[in-house]
Amino acid sequence: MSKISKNVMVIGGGIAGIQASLDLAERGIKVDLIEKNACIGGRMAQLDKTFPTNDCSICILAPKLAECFRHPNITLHTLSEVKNLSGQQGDFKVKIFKKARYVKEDECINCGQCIEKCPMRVEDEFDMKLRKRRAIYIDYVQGVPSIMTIDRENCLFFTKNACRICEKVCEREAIDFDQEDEEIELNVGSIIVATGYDIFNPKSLNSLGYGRYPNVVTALEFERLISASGPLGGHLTRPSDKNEPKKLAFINCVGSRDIKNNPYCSSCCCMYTTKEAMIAYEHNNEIETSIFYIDLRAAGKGFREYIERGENKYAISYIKGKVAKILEDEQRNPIIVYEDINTSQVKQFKFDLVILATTMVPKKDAVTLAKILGIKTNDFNFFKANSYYPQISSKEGIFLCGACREPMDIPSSVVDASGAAAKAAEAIMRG
Amino acid sequence: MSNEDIRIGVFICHCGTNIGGVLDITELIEYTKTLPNVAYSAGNLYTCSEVGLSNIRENIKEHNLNRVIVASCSPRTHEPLFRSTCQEAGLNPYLFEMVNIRDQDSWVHMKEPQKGTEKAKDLIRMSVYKASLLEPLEKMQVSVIPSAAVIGGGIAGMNAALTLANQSFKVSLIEKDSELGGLIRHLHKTYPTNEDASNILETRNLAESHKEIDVYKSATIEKIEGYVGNYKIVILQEKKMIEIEVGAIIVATGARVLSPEGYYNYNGKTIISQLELEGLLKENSVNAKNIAMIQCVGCRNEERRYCSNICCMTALKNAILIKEQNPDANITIIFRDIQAQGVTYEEYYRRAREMGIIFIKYLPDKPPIIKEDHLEVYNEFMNQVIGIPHDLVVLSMPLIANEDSERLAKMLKVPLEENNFFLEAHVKLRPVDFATDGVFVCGSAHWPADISESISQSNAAASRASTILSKEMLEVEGSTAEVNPDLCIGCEACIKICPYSAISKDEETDTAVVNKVVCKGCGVCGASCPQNAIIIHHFTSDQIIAEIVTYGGGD
Amino acid sequence: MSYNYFLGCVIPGRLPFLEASARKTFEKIGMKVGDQANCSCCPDPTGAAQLDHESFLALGARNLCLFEKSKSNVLSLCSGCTESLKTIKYILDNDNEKKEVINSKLKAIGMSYKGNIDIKHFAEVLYENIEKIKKMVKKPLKDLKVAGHPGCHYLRPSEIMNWDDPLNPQTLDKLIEIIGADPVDYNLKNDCCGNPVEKTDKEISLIMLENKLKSMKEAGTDCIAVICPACFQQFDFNQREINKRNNTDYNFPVFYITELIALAMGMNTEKLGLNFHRIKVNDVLQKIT
Amino acid sequence: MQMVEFEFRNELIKEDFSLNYCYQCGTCSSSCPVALVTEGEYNPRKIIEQSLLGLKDLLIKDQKPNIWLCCTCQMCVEECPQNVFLTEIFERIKNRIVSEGEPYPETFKTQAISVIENGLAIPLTQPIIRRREQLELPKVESADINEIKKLLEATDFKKKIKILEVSK
Repeated sequence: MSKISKNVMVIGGGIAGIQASLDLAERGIKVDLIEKNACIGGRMAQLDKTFPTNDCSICILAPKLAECFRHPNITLHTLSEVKNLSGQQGDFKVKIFKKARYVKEDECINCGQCIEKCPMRVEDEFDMKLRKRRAIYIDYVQGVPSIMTIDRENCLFFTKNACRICEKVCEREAIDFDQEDEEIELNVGSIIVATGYDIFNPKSLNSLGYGRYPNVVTALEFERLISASGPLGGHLTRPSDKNEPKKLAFINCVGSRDIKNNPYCSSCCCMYTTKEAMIAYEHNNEIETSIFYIDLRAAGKGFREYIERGENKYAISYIKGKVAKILEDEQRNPIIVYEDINTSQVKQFKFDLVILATTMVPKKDAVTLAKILGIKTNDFNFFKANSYYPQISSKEGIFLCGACREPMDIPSSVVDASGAAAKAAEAIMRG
Repeated sequence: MSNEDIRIGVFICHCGTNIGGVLDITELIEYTKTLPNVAYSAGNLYTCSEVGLSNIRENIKEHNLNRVIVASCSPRTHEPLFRSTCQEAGLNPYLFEMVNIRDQDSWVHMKEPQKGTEKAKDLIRMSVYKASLLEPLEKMQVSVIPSAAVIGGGIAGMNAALTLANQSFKVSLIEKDSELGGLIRHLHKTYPTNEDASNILETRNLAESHKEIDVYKSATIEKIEGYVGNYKIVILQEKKMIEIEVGAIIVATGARVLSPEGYYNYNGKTIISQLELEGLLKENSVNAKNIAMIQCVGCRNEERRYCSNICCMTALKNAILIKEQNPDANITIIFRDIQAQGVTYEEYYRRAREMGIIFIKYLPDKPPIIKEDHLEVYNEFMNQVIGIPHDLVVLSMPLIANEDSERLAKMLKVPLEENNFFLEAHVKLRPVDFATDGVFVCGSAHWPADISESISQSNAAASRASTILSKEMLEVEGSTAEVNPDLCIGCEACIKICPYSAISKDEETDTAVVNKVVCKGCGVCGASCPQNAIIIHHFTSDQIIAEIVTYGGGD
Repeated sequence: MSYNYFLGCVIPGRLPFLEASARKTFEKIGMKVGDQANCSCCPDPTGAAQLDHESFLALGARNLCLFEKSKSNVLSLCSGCTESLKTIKYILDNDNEKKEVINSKLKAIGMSYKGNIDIKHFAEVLYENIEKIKKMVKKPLKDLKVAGHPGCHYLRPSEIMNWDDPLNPQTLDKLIEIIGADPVDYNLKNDCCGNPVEKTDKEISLIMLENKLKSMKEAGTDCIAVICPACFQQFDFNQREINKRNNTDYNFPVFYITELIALAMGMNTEKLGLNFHRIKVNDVLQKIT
Repeated sequence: MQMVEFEFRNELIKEDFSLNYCYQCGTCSSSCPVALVTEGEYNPRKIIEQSLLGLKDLLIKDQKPNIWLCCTCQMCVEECPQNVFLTEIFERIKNRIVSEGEPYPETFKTQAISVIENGLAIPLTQPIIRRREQLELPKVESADINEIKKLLEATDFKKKIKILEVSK
């Protein structure tokens, strides 16, 4: 066997990046895992449960997060972004920009005292802005590394040269306002890109009323609303009046399969809307759900059976048809206008809560990253993958996995990630 | 260790609101403190978080704990993590016990929190009694043979072999047919690029000429024994038995196409299968002008509930190819849901519409009826029956599991799911692993997969296999069975029942012997032994009886 | 290039008072708009267009030729006319084959379409001059709740109209806002008033109208603002019809946006011909004085 | 039973290619203000499905759904996720209904006759002319009716819409 001398860099610490890193690390290869946020975990950490097993998402993810943190072959670079790349397969030089955390990583024990005292209230991106966090924070309770971060944009010390209260209450003297951003250089043999996806903002679809109607939410918002660790503590109520919703509607293909927005299919929505309806039903057996769809795409293992289960055991009705218009009544109930194709009649149906299955879209900085890495993107700004060898990018030594190349679900991302790990390993063995 | 020395620490997990929202954790903590040998008891918001884990480590030291119990979720997902946490704090990992008060308690008793809390008390108490009797165990070390066997020489198998071989691992690629290539050999062109299938088949030459790959064609597997890192496979090739030794096995046996015989008056001439159409396209002999394709033939029904994943795209591809050759052809695809996930496939579907291919959705209870020169189908979009002229009907048949998958599964001691596809260890997070260590799966053997999916999975399986092959030594489970030769009467009941073939007979002493590396500690042998001669370490009779007794099962 | 008015059929033939308010408003903001002689029906996008595409193109192209000859852009007082003329221009400018066919027909009357003038809806031009209007407001229509009905042909198809957001129109509400009134947000703002359906089925046309009125009423409105004579007719003529049939009491005064602007600029109500409205506007006039 | 007519379908597609892209999601119906109030009598999605399958009899003869109820508001066109130009496709179909001599609503014919005769859909009347004067509006200089007639002869308008004799 040839000797391995180079590290592999993995960009993105979601489930794909984590799986790729773990495979490589277990394979005996040293990995630099680059994560833009303060914690790894990505989108999967935001989910309540996962289809088709309805496993609690964070519960199956958490052991992997811990493994990533503890593995001697993995170096975690959080709050970090790739700024420059030179060299070629076997010998890449990468410049990484590391934002200061203002918290000493070795000292903070995540006791949370600083959070209690921090006077700032900031929109919490992890919770889809459904609640506020503080200016010193951790993305989520199980977040890894499990230490605090000060958000410079909102911290009173940085904005108004005041406060510093966290510094005073921290018994371990872990706060360090003198930390500075730094640039480090890594030398790696191959690179795996696993930067994931963003969510389409349905505000531009005016007829659906998102942003105007409080009881029209996106699927990821709903995921947080229903999550045990979410802003409602797992007790589902609707935004306008905190009443328990009984009639739910999901609208599939919001912003996808749509030439005017995103022509592609978002791959997972048929399944995750079913899952969310199932979880809602488990919370409250009086809940009835309608899922409006164009084609029910459930080709994965056990997926079709999952849909059948939803229909038979979870009071889900699947209604063929896309919804163009949502109205609202005086009690702020969303009213869906849809065509019942059995009668060819257009009907109006009142729901308590409407959930929009919004498309997975490329990360907003995907094009910038593609330029830095020198890889191609496709027409929609996903990273361009080989048609038959999907982990292969347009550049030698750089591999792709997960939703950064195409919308996909967790199992596909995990497969993709392991596959990319194999290719990245192969590359440094040749190189 | 005498009873006085036992110091148990109990960590009760809130799991956010998963447990804490139902059970009264404070009450549980207080209750636990009253139990014998409990030196410490506390709650954790999320025990599996880094905070929770360091909390365990610190308290082991601070309170001098020598047994640890975590009352939380399922050992299936979390036991390895907690065990290694104990180990990091200097405690033997087998002095750890886990109580599932979530999946089996707070989730089932969501509506009756008081009863749930009482049940949790019982469960924790039982665990405390067992923990007092736990013994330290050692994990075994085994060496690893740094080579792999790939079973099946289709695109998945060939690519898995290549990926491993390119990393300098020796690979035996075993194919039952006389040539490599699998189903792709029968295809005309491949989606989504519509290039000749022969392009993809070039992988064949790469695999056959790779110096690290030994290809066995016209070869069948006769026997598989051994365990992770050390498998022995007996291959039958041209009446010759060949024995190979490998550290890991990748199953890439693919699937087959369901025969169209008996569906929709199939006649092989005017009513043919999609696979037969590929053949006609290859020979450039599609003469029909009005072609109707029917999707989901023989699947998504009572008999076969699943969607076969690849048939929509295959039909789209062949329809597009015919249209490209003959723009005047009228092609109608009669479908249930068009499965064209993702970016490229949806684009491909749009392209098919752009070329003028017609799509009609049908309902399973009103399938199309084929008449002499037209077919009739109830069109859900119009609420009426529509006639479609045809001179050729093409049936899209699903991929089904190979006939010999059951035989192979038995030899590998891995499970199949209800449709006889191989069942992975965990749908979400271990999609190409088996629960059995050292065995992996990819391609259509796992589930109907197209070329790019098969390749992606084969890379993944190769990656997973390489995590084993790259190690010189592996650690294996320490909680195994042990036969007391003094009590054993050599009846072989345990040998017959062991699902892992871990027990054999020592001919000299005429007693059963457990191969500890293969043994998973499942306990079946212990339960079947008429002599009580088998000890299942970590689940000893004493330990289990202590649990039962304290629950109230007499003395 | 300056503008000439394209009046269409409905305004000169039935609702001249709408024209009066428009002319006065444009005068007030200092825009000189000429008159174009010899115009025919646009033709009606909901009428002739449905019968024969070629004649639709030819008639419209003839109108455009007249403006080309006067070297003047089209300022249309009607949404239907605007859409027709913009559509015809769009088709002829983008489809050479069709342009040649139409020009061969126009030859019979000695004309030829070139495609060198622009077409605008009057509300489009008002919006472009919104700052000027703002300065001229003397009597802001304070507390007047106005349900703007932008109508269909002012907005859609957006690929051709290329102006306001076709599904979330803003310009009319902005004009309502600038004269001091409160634009009302109502559920069915974007829906058709029902006027074109009258040709096929009056009953359905009235149901559509009633849906709109109901939605306006729920949102709490004092009056309705429109920018198309077809919509004006539907709202002003048919509220009573609905009341008669359904025993309802809809009585919303209907204004052309130029009437409201003129009022806010303090113009004489008599000269605007507000007395010719079928639904009496007195309540609103009282409210704003 | 209706048979798919490939040729008719292809003719319609030739007239407006966007028809091809429809995948029958029903967005058009959901956005249509007429479909909302007609209990299935008018349904844009269904008309498109009939067009895709070339069901000529339903579209041209039976006219079910009643295509003349389209209000041309173009909401469907704006909302359609596949950019199908429904209103335009319907216009072409209505043109066919007319040119093939199938019945269509009388009001369309009346309006057409007025345009042929007066150049205007609504001719000027004396009371209106007086009202214009009252409002100090300039005199309307109407279209040269001979020009209109000549032009419409060139396009064969009368023949196409089956008006043989225009009464005085």
